[in-house]
Amino acid sequence: MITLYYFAGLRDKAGVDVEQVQLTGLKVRELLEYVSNKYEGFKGSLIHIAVNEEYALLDDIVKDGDVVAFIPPVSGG
Amino acid sequence: MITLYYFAGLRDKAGVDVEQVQLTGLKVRELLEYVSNKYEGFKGSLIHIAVNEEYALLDDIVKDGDVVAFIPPVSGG
Amino acid sequence: MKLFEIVTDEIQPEKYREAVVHPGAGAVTVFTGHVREWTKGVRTLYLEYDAYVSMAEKKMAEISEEVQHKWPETKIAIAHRIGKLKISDIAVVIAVSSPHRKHAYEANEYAIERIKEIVPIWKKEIWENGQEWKGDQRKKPLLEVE
Amino acid sequence: MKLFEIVTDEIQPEKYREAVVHPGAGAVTVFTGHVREWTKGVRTLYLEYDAYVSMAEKKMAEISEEVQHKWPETKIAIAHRIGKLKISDIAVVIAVSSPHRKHAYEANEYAIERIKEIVPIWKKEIWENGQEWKGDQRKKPLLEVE
Repeated sequence: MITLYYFAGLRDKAGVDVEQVQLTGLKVRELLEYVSNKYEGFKGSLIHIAVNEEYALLDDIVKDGDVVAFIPPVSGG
Repeated sequence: MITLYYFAGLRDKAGVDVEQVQLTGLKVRELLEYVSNKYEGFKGSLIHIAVNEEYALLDDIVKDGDVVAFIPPVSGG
Repeated sequence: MKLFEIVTDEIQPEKYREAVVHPGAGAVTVFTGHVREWTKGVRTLYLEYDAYVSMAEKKMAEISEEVQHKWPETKIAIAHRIGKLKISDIAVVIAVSSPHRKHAYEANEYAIERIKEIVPIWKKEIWENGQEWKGDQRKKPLLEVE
Repeated sequence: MKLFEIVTDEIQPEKYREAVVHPGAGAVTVFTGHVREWTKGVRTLYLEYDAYVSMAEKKMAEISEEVQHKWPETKIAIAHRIGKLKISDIAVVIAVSSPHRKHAYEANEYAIERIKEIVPIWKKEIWENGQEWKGDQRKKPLLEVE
């Protein structure tokens, strides 16, 4: 089980801010493909992925219990 | 009649903070010589002169009613 | 108080300045970022900020570590407000103390640049005729889904 | 309030920040210069500042004009405290607002440099075993009496 968070514009597109899914052992790249197929508007978006509050690489593996956040370009300040 | 102001270390050396003297038509340079002869410790000091709250040049003329300030190197901030 | 925090109430800059003052600090710079009414000819009514709060606070603490590595004698505090902000409200405050002023300016400017790069906070601009989540599309190491 | 002033009471930085905030200001930098306990290994007990008050306020207003000439969209307020100041007390505050942050940093740093050059204010350092009026002996256009 992993937890997925969506923020800002991606939350609007997903229609949810958090969900839990039964997917582990996937690469970040595969998880991104999964949510991009699931939710309209993710394709073509610029997205960062954070795993357990750290920016992740596309080839990182997501383990059971991980918290994954989908992060559009930040605009704080 | 002109008014002379002394500040910081120059005030300590002059022993006064303000005085009025009957000297007009002098150049700033001459006025500086006058006070340097009058007060011990002025010679060898770095001094700015302000006339009516503006930094003056050595050849500027001091007129009746002017306010002249003897200004050691500033150290605000 | 937390030196790196996401807040929902009005930001009081003095609190952060006081948090970084110490007997060795000769200079303090406090930067505040405010909601501006006009941006490129478009009038903003108000802003809404969202954040990934726990990660944002962690990233702000990381920026502090970067700053202290580059300018070892500085001390820094950062807060960012989220929720609905009106014109002139403070969105972000950065306080940096240093023995000497040059580093206080440099470190502060560095911190705001880094906040805009790596801290997961988002701004939505609300105008008279619409709204939009802002985000610098030119920035690099994002993934693009094809 | 006066935007350029010599004061004798404790400086409240917020007052100056608020004086420069306006709907077009997206960034404000507030610099405060504090009394530092140690300078080059010598422990300061307290400081005393003196000023040629009327001329000092005039020179601070001139610095504002210089700043607005160089960075036309900025707004600036400056105060310097005189009298006896203890460790960590604020001696000077400079608040600069600007539509964009870069100018707010640059203009603020420019202002403190100019204050240290042209504003008739003097600092006396009081240590455990003595005291001295400070003044940068290296600075240029002073007259030297021979």
